[in-house]
Amino acid sequence: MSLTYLEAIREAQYEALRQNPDVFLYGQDIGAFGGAFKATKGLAREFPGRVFDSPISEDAMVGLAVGAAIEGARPILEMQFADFSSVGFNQIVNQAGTQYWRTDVPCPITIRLPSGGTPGSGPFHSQSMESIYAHYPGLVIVTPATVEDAYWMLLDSVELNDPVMFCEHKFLYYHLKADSLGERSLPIGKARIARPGRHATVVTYSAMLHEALKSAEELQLDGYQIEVVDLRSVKPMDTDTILASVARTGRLLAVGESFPWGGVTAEIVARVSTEAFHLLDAPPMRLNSKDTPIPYHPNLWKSHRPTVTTISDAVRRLLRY
Amino acid sequence: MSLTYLEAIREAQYEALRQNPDVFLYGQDIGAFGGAFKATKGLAREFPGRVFDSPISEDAMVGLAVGAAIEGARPILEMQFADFSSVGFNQIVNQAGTQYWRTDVPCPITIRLPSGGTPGSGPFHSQSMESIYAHYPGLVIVTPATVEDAYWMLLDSVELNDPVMFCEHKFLYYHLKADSLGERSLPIGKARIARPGRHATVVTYSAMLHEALKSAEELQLDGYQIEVVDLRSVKPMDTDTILASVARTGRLLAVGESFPWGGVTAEIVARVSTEAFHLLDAPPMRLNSKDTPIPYHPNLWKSHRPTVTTISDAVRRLLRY
Amino acid sequence: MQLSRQVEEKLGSLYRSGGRIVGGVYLGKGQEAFSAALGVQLVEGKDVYGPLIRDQAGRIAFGEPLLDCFRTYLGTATGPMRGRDGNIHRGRPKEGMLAMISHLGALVSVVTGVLFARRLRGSLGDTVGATSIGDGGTSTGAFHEGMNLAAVEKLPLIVSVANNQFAYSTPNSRQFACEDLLSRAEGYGVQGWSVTGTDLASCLKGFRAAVAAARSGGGPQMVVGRMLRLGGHGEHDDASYVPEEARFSHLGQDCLMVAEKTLAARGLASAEVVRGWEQEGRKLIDAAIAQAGREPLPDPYRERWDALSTSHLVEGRSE
Amino acid sequence: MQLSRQVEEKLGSLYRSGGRIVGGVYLGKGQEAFSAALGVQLVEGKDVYGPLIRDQAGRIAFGEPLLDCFRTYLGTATGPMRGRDGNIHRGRPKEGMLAMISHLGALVSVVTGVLFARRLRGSLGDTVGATSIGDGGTSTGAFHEGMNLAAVEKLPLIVSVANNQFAYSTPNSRQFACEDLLSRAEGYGVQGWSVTGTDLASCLKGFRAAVAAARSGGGPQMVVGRMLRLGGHGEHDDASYVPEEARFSHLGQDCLMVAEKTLAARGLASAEVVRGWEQEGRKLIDAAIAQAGREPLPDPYRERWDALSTSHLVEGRSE
Ligand SMILES: Cc1ncc(C[n+]2csc(CCOP(=O)(O)OP(=O)(O)O)c2C)c(N)n1
Ligand SMILES: Cc1ncc(C[n+]2csc(CCOP(=O)(O)OP(=O)(O)O)c2C)c(N)n1
Ligand SMILES: [Mg+2]
Ligand SMILES: [Mg+2]
Repeated sequence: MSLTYLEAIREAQYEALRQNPDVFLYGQDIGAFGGAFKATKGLAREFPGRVFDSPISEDAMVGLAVGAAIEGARPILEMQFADFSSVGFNQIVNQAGTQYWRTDVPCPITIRLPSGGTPGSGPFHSQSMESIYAHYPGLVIVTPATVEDAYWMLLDSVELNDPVMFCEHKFLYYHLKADSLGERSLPIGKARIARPGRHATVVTYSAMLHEALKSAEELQLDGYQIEVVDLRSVKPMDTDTILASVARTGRLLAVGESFPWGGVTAEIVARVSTEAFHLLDAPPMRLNSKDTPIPYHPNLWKSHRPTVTTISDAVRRLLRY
Repeated sequence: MSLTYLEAIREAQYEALRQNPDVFLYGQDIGAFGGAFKATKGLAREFPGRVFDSPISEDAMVGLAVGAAIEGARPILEMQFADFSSVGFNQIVNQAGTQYWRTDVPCPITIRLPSGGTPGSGPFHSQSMESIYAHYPGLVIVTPATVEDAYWMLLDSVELNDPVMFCEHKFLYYHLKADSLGERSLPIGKARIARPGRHATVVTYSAMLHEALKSAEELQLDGYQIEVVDLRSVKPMDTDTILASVARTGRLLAVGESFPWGGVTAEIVARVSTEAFHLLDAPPMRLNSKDTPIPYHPNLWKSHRPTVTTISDAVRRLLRY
Repeated sequence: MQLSRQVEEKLGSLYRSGGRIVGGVYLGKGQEAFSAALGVQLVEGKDVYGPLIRDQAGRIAFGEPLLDCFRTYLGTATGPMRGRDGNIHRGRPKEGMLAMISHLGALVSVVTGVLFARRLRGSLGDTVGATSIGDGGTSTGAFHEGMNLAAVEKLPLIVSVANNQFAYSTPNSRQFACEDLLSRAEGYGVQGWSVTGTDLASCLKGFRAAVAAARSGGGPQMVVGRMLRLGGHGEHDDASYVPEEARFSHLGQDCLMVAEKTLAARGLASAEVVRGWEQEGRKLIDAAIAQAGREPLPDPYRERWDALSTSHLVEGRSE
Repeated sequence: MQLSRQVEEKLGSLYRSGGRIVGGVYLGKGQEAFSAALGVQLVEGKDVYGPLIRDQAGRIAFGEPLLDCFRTYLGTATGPMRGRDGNIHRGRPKEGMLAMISHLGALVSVVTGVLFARRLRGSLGDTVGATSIGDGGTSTGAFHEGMNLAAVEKLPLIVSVANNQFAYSTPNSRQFACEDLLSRAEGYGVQGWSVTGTDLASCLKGFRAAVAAARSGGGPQMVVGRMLRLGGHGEHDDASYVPEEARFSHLGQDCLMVAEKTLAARGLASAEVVRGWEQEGRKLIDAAIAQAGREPLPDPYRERWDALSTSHLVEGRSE
């Protein structure tokens, strides 16, 4: 059996629906059609009355999910693209994010955000919004980079009694495959050493993990052993695992696909610098996309986001220090 | 003549309307009523047909402003509270923020965001959203901390050919006074040394500047000279001025009132750590609000945000290092 | 509704005398008939209610204890919001009373969601959900999306639209261009009802019919009433922008006086009886304030500073 | 509209043959009559037009050169979007053609804003602004807020609502609960017009009247047409979810064939004449593709990576 990242997401939703009658799916075109990416393919048939086609109303979709969660249901929402969650932003950060804190009633909803860039998708079908949602209190931000994590972390998200923004990367949907889903392993909140090393640490997540791993392989040829940390969830961010890695290597590069101002890489660098300054043998570094909207033409897009090449360049600079 | 921060904002709008017939004001209750905070008091009378009461439609308000800007007008929007801009989020980041980059047509709009906490205002009338908007490309984020800056930077914002999020702090509205508006001084994009010192640098902005200045005075009694940098705009962020200060003091504390994950303080610490690691004699530090919504009761609110006390404590730890 | 008026007058005077009330005070004076008429149709412990800022009367009619009100306004740690959120935002979602956020329109879809989950779980029965909106709130995208979604899902939602002619200072003429907000009902495919907002009898009749229609599977109902806010937007506001004509028009009538007159005229309750109710109300109010006044305020050192229910995911917890 | 069909068939075949087209292809087949009927009422260089995803026909009718189209689909650096944004998003705001973002409904208020600024500056005259929305797009809060705002401001906005029965795969029944979207016009206080979306004559008549009403101070106009999308949502989609009945109903008629028949029947243009137009169209298309095909693609090293027009505020510029 071989499973793609996208299929894993579909399987996890199947499992969640099977295990718990309180789970339901709500989203645009996710019913008989199976979703814009087919992440819910067949589920409407297999679970009649539990998979719903939504009007194009992201604000109300989130509101509905919050109301349903208050009543004890566990909705999984699909945004057709992460970018469209911008019109549900208010309900996400102010309604879902504050519900438990204000009323003591948990708000177990999972919002799936098909995230990240792919060639030819342009400024409004390519965004990574994890940094936006992580800034607000009350939300858990999950960013799986592997097929196994896509599966298990989605199941974990649905079981969590808090709102989860599940940032699944579209670039991994079809390319990334695994032979099996393995065992339930690390819980949400724990990072993973994706590749051990000792000369430098690259902390990253989601699709950029694979660029970082390729870069580490490339650098291996030059005799460098690069440790790669996969954050898995950017909030909570597993500072302990990051610090332990930096303690081993003394060098840090944070890589993210999102916009450069603030966000995940700033948070990583800030945490390491404030909490483990003395562990650093060289100034920490960060790498993000450029500070413009995400370009539509692949020529531009390839230069807009970090790639194996720019990551390797950065690590080399880091090592030279 | 003595002028409050709020009056300076009113005066700047008066001047902008007077100087340029393309300027108009649009917002809820800003006409005859003069706005929830009276920031537009009298302007509807003084400039007939140029100050408009808006329906409660933040999304459409921003859309209207973008359309008007495309046509050559220079709208100033008032959000009744920064918090309500969350429902205009999409039009701000995706419509206004991308307009110039996509079409080569500038988008000169100024969105006034009455920001920040005041006692008894609670989770939805207290937010500071500068970090949210700064993350997205295409927006300028201005955060005045003084009466003079409130005035001159608002005028500068209206003259700028790009969308500006003008984050004015409600806590300063009535308390903060100046005898005169002075001369047009620093342009947007330049930080200011609000207080020179040599033992440590505190980088901050908006209302927190005043907490930091009080803390610096307190610490002066103990013989410490704390340099305080007022960012003035958080995007662009004047890295040069920050680094020059850290070069003098060797110690950095970044203070912001916003939520702790990501945001301005992470960006400050990340920039200093990556670009001037060797200047630091001690690990950099940051101080933010707590990671919950902003509490309504003053007892809780006072503990939620940084204060003179927590800033002084942090600086003392920084100095002890 | 009379108790509501008394409660609100107390809140207003506490606010003006300063010191004891935490946060702002937004009252429903002049809208009690409209608000209470909905509240009394709902069954506490069964139906769902998402009151808005001018629904003190609806809250009382629904069964919210006065103590919840005063505990919140006085900011005690014992109130339903525990000092975290204030006053008109209070609620007890698990008991069917939702806790609004400030963003207007946002509650419509949340009430819809509660009903949706009930239907999914087979526990809907003949329960209904209700919430309110003002003339200004109808201009929000959230209101539109919520109404439309409820209609598509054909859920038993009652939305009461209180057109009090102003949104803060903004008159209807700058808020919408249709003749009557009722005309929006058809566009959503929901049933619309028009009532005289200042007349309790008319309000009761309208809401009774609307709630009955919703209970019996008629889908969402929109009830529109017109009246005037008999006060400022909040107690800080003198409402000087409300023109005299409006005040002296039929919209400016005080629903409480109208109701009292009707009661007297129909021989249902004399002025004396009403004064008796008033005295009883005063006692209840005084008792609730006295009780709340003795209770502890929130303490930042005892506060659990976390926004997640999953404690081990709260960052910085161990520090 | 015929040229539009030919352009789109070319785009479809280029897409399917792979390689040359950058990004997705979303076509307006079956909606040409409705789209073009609006476009021809607008005066280029005077009116404002904010086309949506199925408005190739309207774009041509408005006067957009074919080169703009093919340059964008082929992603050249010479097109109006310079490789930064794609295909159906293209526009030239300074020439009165707005460049949509993907978020549905968001353009309504932008077109309104252009008109608002014109009135403010005294340059409105009898110009109008127009934009489109689909049945699905009417469910967005942005659409609602934009419509309502335009109505309050009483601006000459024409909104064409193309109810093609589906939003991607979602049928009307899961999108709204009213009988006819036209019924929303009254709720906004705008004038509503119903046309037969598959019949060019009906579309022309309706839009002519609506645009005239807007030009002469009648405020916003909403024109609703019903038809079927004669293809998938995008060229990647086979639209297998569209039931046979719909395809064979009057909604499934091809507006192009209907128009051709009418032209022939009325003796306005024989089949031969139409074939002649077709040939001419083919030439224009081939020329535009040939031209665009020779032009340079965007080069990341020559790209100015900045999102602000104020260069000195672009961060990292000096580095
Ligand atoms: C989205 C949003 N924008 C702005 C506000 C600020 N605000 C609070 S109440 C109010 C007026 C509400 O008017 P209306 O809906 O008519 O209700 P009323 O106060 O008349 O009962 C405004 C503008 C808000 N709460 N939410
Ligand atoms: C706010 C928002 N949510 C989701 C989408 C994704 N999306 C693009 S087109 C489309 C369907 C649009 O349907 P309709 O408005 O009926 O137009 P049609 O495609 O039928 O012409 C959807 C859901 C979007 N563009 N914007
Ligand atoms: Mg009102
Ligand atoms: Mg459609």
